[in-house]
Amino acid sequence: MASNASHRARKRALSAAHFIGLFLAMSLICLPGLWIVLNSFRPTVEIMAKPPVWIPNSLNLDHYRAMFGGVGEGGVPVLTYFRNSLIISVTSTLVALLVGMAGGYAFARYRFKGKAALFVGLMATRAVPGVALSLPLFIIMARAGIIDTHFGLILTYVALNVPFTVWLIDGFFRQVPRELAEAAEIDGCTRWQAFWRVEFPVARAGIASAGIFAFLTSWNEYALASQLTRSVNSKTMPVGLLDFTSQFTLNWGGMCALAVLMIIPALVLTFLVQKHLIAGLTFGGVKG
Amino acid sequence: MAQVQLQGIVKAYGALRVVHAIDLDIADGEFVVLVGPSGCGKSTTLRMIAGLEDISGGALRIGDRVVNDLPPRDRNISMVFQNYALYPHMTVRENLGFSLKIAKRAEAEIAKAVTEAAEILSLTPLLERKPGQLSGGQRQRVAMGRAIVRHPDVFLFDEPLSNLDAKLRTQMRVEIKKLHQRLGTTIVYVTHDQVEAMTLADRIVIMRDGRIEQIGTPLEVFETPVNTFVATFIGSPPMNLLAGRIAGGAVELADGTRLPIPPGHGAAEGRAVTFGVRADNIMPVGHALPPTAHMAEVEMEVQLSEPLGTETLLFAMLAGTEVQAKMLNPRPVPLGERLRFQISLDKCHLFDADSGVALRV
Amino acid sequence: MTRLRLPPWLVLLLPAIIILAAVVLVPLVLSFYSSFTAYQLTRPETLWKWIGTFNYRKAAGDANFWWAFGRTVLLLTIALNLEMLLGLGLAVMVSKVTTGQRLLRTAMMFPMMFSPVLVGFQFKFIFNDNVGLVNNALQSLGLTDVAIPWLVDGHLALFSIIFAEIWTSTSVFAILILAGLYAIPQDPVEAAKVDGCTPWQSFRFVTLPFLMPFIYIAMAIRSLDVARAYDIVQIMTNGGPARRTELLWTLIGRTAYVDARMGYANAMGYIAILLSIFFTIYFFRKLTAARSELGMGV
Amino acid sequence: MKRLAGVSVAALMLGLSGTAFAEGEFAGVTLEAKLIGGQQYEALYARIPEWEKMTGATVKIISQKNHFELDKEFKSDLAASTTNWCVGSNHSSFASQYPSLYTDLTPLIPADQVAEYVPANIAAATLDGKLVMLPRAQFDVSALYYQKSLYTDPAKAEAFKAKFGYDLAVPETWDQLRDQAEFFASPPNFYGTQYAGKDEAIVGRFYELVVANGGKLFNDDFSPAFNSDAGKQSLQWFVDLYKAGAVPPGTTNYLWDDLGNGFASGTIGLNLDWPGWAGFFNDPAASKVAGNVGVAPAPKGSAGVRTGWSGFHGFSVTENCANKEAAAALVLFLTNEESQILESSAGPLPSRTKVWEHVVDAAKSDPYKTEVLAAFQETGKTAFAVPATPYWIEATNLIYPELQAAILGDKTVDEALQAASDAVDGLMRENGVY
Repeated sequence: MASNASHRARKRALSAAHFIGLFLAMSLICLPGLWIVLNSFRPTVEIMAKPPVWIPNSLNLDHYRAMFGGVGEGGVPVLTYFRNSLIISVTSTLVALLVGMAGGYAFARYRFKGKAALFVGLMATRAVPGVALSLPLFIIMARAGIIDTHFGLILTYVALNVPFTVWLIDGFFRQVPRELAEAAEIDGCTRWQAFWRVEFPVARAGIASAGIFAFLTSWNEYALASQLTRSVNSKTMPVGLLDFTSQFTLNWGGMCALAVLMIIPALVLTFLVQKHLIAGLTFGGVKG
Repeated sequence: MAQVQLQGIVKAYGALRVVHAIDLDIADGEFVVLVGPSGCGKSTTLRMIAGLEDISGGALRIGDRVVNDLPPRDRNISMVFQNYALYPHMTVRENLGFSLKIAKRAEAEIAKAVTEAAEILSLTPLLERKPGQLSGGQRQRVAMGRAIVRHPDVFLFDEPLSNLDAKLRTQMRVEIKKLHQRLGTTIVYVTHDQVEAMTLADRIVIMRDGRIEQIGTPLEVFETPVNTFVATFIGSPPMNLLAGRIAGGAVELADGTRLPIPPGHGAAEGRAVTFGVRADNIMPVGHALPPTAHMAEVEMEVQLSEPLGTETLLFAMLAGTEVQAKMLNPRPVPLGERLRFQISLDKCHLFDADSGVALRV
Repeated sequence: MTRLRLPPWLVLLLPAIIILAAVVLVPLVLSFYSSFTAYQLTRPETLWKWIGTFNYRKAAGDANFWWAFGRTVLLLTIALNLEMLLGLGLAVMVSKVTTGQRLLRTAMMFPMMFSPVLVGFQFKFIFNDNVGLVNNALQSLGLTDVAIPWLVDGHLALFSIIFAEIWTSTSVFAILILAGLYAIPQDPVEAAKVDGCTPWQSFRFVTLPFLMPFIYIAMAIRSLDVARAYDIVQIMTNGGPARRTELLWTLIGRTAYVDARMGYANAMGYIAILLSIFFTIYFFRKLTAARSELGMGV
Repeated sequence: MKRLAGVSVAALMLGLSGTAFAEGEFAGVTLEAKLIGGQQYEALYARIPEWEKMTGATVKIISQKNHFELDKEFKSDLAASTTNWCVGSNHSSFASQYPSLYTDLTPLIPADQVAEYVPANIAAATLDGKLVMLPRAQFDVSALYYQKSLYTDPAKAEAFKAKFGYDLAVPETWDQLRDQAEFFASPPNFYGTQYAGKDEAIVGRFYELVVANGGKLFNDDFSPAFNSDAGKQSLQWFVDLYKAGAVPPGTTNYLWDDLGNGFASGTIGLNLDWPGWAGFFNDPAASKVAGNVGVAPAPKGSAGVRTGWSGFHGFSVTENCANKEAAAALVLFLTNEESQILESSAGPLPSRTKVWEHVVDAAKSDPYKTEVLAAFQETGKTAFAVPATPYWIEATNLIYPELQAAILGDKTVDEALQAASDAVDGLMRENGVY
């Protein structure tokens, strides 16, 4: 039987291994991203150099300056793209959450025929690849005159996110005991009040986690956005990235600068809500 | 089988100490109950014995080995958890046999041990069910069965009965007691229920705020509590405590009522004291209070009576404090009736008013 | 409440159903129809040219299509499993950390902030054989003195794509599994320790069964939107060279928009959708089974 | 998009007889335009307000995307029949794909105006007798960029002569280029040359080499003609370089951006590339070879013909445009002399004869620029456009995987060309081309 001392030594070895493993994993996760951040501050000549330049000789804001510069100086309407992205992502996330809450609540609280089939049917809509969807969707939206509008893209993203939000929120509402709403109703709430005042606050964390997933999906989506947007009216940042390409050239440094602008809000948001995110997923996961 | 020895055991989270240098010797085969209000450190102490919590200081011996840094698996203990901690994805049979399977025992041996444990705990018809399909009492028995199959040196129980209803609790209490008598294994049992502690323990360890207040047999801690905390914690209803002062060789209460100093106790003139008397030892005159060598009498106004069948509990006011008394020959007591009560002074206690320590001489 | 005499559950579900019908179902019906026509984007009149199951028969008889199909299944299998394992490892490591978890969890989700287009470009440049980051690093460290053609060699190209795919998506697994780890009741884990389990055994016999529902949820989510890998692959290799990394999506995307043969692309698309739905339903089944195994509601 | 009632067609035709417009001639007209986006192309659009002020019309840019996305959008538009916008960016390599989208400009643009463009460009912009676009100053043909220092080292020159029996000089034929590329290569740090390895890009390169070697890609009926001696010789050239390690091993995954970055990193000796990179390569902030870049006309093939796969951007007017006259006027304005001078001042090559002269003249004080212009002008003389079939892009998608297969050694040259030829033949037959 192992002695106390060897157990202590093993514990220490294990925690060292844990630290090293975590360090390596985090490096692998973060380095490619940080490489992009670094590139956005480096002159093009140093980015893809041979022999490689590991320690930057000079860091500057040229790519950013150019990006915010006027037409013809390498500028892209980045602030407009940013605004479009923000409007579209935030609105579609909120709407998807509302629709998802209604749907999730229905699945969690009511019994009806064909529930399981309807549920899987809703989920399966998410399985349709964007490639297969983009053209017919475009034709319909073109007929409806909502191509290149915020509305068209918002509608699309709501549809993209609803299955997942329904699922997650359904799982969450099942965790909220039915008695809670019943107690509230006895206390004089209408069913609607009971939902808003009691069940919704309890399920908040789950809704937050559904929200962050929906937001990130909308924020980063490219395939459909490239089809449904056309001009500064509605082009989002992922589509805007392609402004840095022309037929034969590609401005990687500029792309990186725009990418940094895309990543920062998402990162801040995630950092702020990640606690809820974990709590929400926890509830949504086990039962459901 | 083995004795368990705690020497100056400390548990600290950073600067916060939750267990303060506990010393405790548990003899081989002894049934020791750790009892105290929630947050007193009893569960933490048990978990340190189990190896589920790191020990911050002191030495822990099981048998003759220091086991401070050994993982639970090397301590040869078993534990019954408050929430049973059954493996939900395994059948009862798999739950029972799990530890033996981990120990790589032969199939036949495992089957035999499981059958045996199931017999003892009447689990045989449930062996193929999953925990989700069992009632609370059945789960409890599975948890115990899981503990006994491997014949450990020490059983650890962490509030095992707290999730059961009153009737089942009484029943399981008896089963645990029988089990101990049958197996003779050392048991460390944690509970916040003093009735469980009294009925089960060979010795009770009363804890508060990470310290041991008193160790003793159930009768010892009941009859000679070392302080007001133990006095009120052990026994139901809790001991009545009356604030007073020593004046002229007697205890003088706030309203001037004078009670003699209980025999075996003593305090200097003028000292602030607390007079303690259990409901069993204060009864209305004529209600069969067993006579003792020294008796006293007081008059009190009854506020409320609670008939319990064989006896009635009376709530009366004495010097501004509510006192609970018993009535062994029940009769209806009208509210506000003034009655004379007898007190068995030999069974009363005197504590220091500030520190709560018993003032025995 | 129900003036329309609709049951309340239907009222609640109606917004979801309407939106999904408008944005997904109707277009799907349209493209389903077009898969039976010789529809070419550049000639709208071909939409009315009914050719029956010709497109499906053509796909079924096209070796390139089946290679892409097989490769897609292979890629999905490898990527999903590796993502699951790595996500599991990552989540376990992060859950054991006591200080700075907030930061670590955010860092862990870092790749989720990257748009797939960006990831495509990023790894195309990182894996460039001549001036890419990886080869530069390997050569600087003296580990190799040849330019490894990451995006060209048959095995390496698939590896590079899988690497990029794993890089973006392991986070999803890690975050869900981490949530699972937090949700696990501590008692059974401690019981296992007392029952004599080594850390590995208690992980294997107790923690893992508890995690399975979370793992299947992650699997289901990922198999739902794994087609997003299209953006990445399209930019990194576009299925090449010599069709070595051709996947269903790149094949369909090229056929649909570059070749403008929408009808044929839709026929292949339907086969791809069926594949995706199969994976999803499979994981849903597994999820339900794992849940009932744990005796946790239906 | 209301058509202006009071303007007669005759008046319009009169107004178009010069590049100067009558004041407010299109007052009230709104033109919707889909223009290529990206830094290189957008400077020109700054001139649009000038035209608006001049004519009273309003131009609404309803789409601004990169080339490939725009292509996808046009196809989607055709599918959805949303083609009533007016002006669209176009490209000679893609134009043949949208036969029904764009109108013939011949009746809208006076012939004397058309004559001012480079004739070869106008020829390439004419499909089935329809002038579908007017070229802007974004003419592309590839010339040979090289590192000058490679040719100034006497030791190298001597070693080269000893090995190959002729003097080391900037290559004039593709065979010389192959010899030199193999000679200069020192992987993994330096490669003799590189080529685009996928999509339309490699097929274009293959195509121009086939032509330079005296062959044809398609017969006149658009049946495949590249499975010939010239075709084999051309593909063999790609294979040889790859096998010899004279090109980066990842070259079959390269597109134009990889090539540009590669040459700028200083690890590539000789690089056949587009004029758009000329400024980039000589910019010290972007390129390591700045100051060391030489530019020569594209080398010749075995038939003594220079390679010269060329293309150009331009603007077209849709068939469904409600006010074609105004649209044509805008297109003419965006490609007129002043516009082309503005655009070519940033580097791209013009497509008007006069502007060429102007550009060459303006570059006199800058030897690098002069060298660049000379090389591209020389190459441009014999440049040729892609085959004018609507199936060009689709055919390239069938051909390039086979070319890659041969280069990587999965197939022999003969097998690959046979497979590609069969596939293209099948495509043409399925579409009823012959």
